[in-house]
Amino acid sequence: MKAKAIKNIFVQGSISPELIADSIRKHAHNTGIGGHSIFLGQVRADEKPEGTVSAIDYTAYEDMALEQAHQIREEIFAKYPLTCMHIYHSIGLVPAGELSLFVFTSSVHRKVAIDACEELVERLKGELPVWGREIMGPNQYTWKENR
Amino acid sequence: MKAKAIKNIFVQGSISPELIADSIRKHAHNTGIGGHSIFLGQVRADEKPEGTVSAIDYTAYEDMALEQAHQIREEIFAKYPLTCMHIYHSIGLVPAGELSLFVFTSSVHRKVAIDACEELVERLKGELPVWGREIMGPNQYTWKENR
Amino acid sequence: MDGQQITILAFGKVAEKLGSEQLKASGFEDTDSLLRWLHDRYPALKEVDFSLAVDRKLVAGNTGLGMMCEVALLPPFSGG
Amino acid sequence: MDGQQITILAFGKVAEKLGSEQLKASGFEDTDSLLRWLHDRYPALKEVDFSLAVDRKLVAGNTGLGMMCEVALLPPFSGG
Repeated sequence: MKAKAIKNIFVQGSISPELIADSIRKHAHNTGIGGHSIFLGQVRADEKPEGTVSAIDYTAYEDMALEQAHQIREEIFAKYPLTCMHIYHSIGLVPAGELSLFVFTSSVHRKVAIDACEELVERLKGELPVWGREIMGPNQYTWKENR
Repeated sequence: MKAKAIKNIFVQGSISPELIADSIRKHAHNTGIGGHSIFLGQVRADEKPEGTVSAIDYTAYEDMALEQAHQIREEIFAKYPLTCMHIYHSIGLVPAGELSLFVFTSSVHRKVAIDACEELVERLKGELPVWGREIMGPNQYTWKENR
Repeated sequence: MDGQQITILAFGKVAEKLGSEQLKASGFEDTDSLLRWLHDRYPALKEVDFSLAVDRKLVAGNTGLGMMCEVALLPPFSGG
Repeated sequence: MDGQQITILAFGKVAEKLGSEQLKASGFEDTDSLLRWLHDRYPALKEVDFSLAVDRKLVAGNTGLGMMCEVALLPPFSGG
């Protein structure tokens, strides 16, 4: 038995709308797909006591994060009859208003794609060893906390 | 009280990945958004007794569909604290593998965007007077039925 | 109902059965009487399932028709 | 545990408290003894909440350490 290769999920800096369009476009040849569900995480310019967030600087324990993402991917594929699944997460600096997470599921039927995407987003948020440092100014930052 | 203008939702032919990228890009200035949820409907090349579906030809009772979409939009906005909501549906011919529906919700928090998008898709599928004719060949077609 | 103008719109499979997407009619007080007339004139209508909208609102059960109105015959929706 | 090589990786807030993202250590049979040593040497660690991973797997409770291993100190995740 050959183990599946571990895919990279990390993108340096923000995720561009072009990457998303390209990813969507690549699925046109797969004419068995009936529905795609996409989640995008965008960096908010939150007001904090230390100032307004201008960017988030993401760091990760990359080796572990890729192993975790691989494990989550396998479990979601086992649970839902998906045609495709794609995960992209930013590493490094992402300015407010730009995208840091892109999760994409496709299936014959819409409900499967939608349910799998939602579960995938929740699991990635909870289980990937990734940390966001919210930058307010040259020497001002706080460590982001997921709710 | 001024009633909100009714927005057009119809796009001639298939919805392009570029339109989706542009729509995403336009939200970068809205730095209060934390999550976007997107659903895309893609035309399947289903195998039918009459042949393989090569395209769907969509027709609509446009005036009623726009009023319905407006009503649904208002109700979803009243129920969920959304920042933005966009709906695009194809009219006319959409080849298999191309996109016929694009639903896009944005909110401060991911859960709201995801839940609203899912409900919006279900309502649009059930309540818009739109019909798909599945084309198999020059003189072969069947009327699509939503499950 | 002198001078009444009913525009009947048909879509999808219903338009096929009717052989037309638009008809004009007058002299009908309500949707039940209009439907009886349509069924008499277009027996193929029996073969299709459809709902009715009056002035772009779905109606359930018999519904009164005004002097100027738009009645639509809507087969099951299949958008998306 | 002669010749043991433990690589300790620290991330986020924990790396800040430690003043370092990577340390080497040896001579620890399990995570409890390693943690006692870390807390003695870096008292500021008490101020942060973190989990442990051994060889890229989260561990709960005391866990044995092999001859070559990677122990990571992970503050609460905040990706996405």
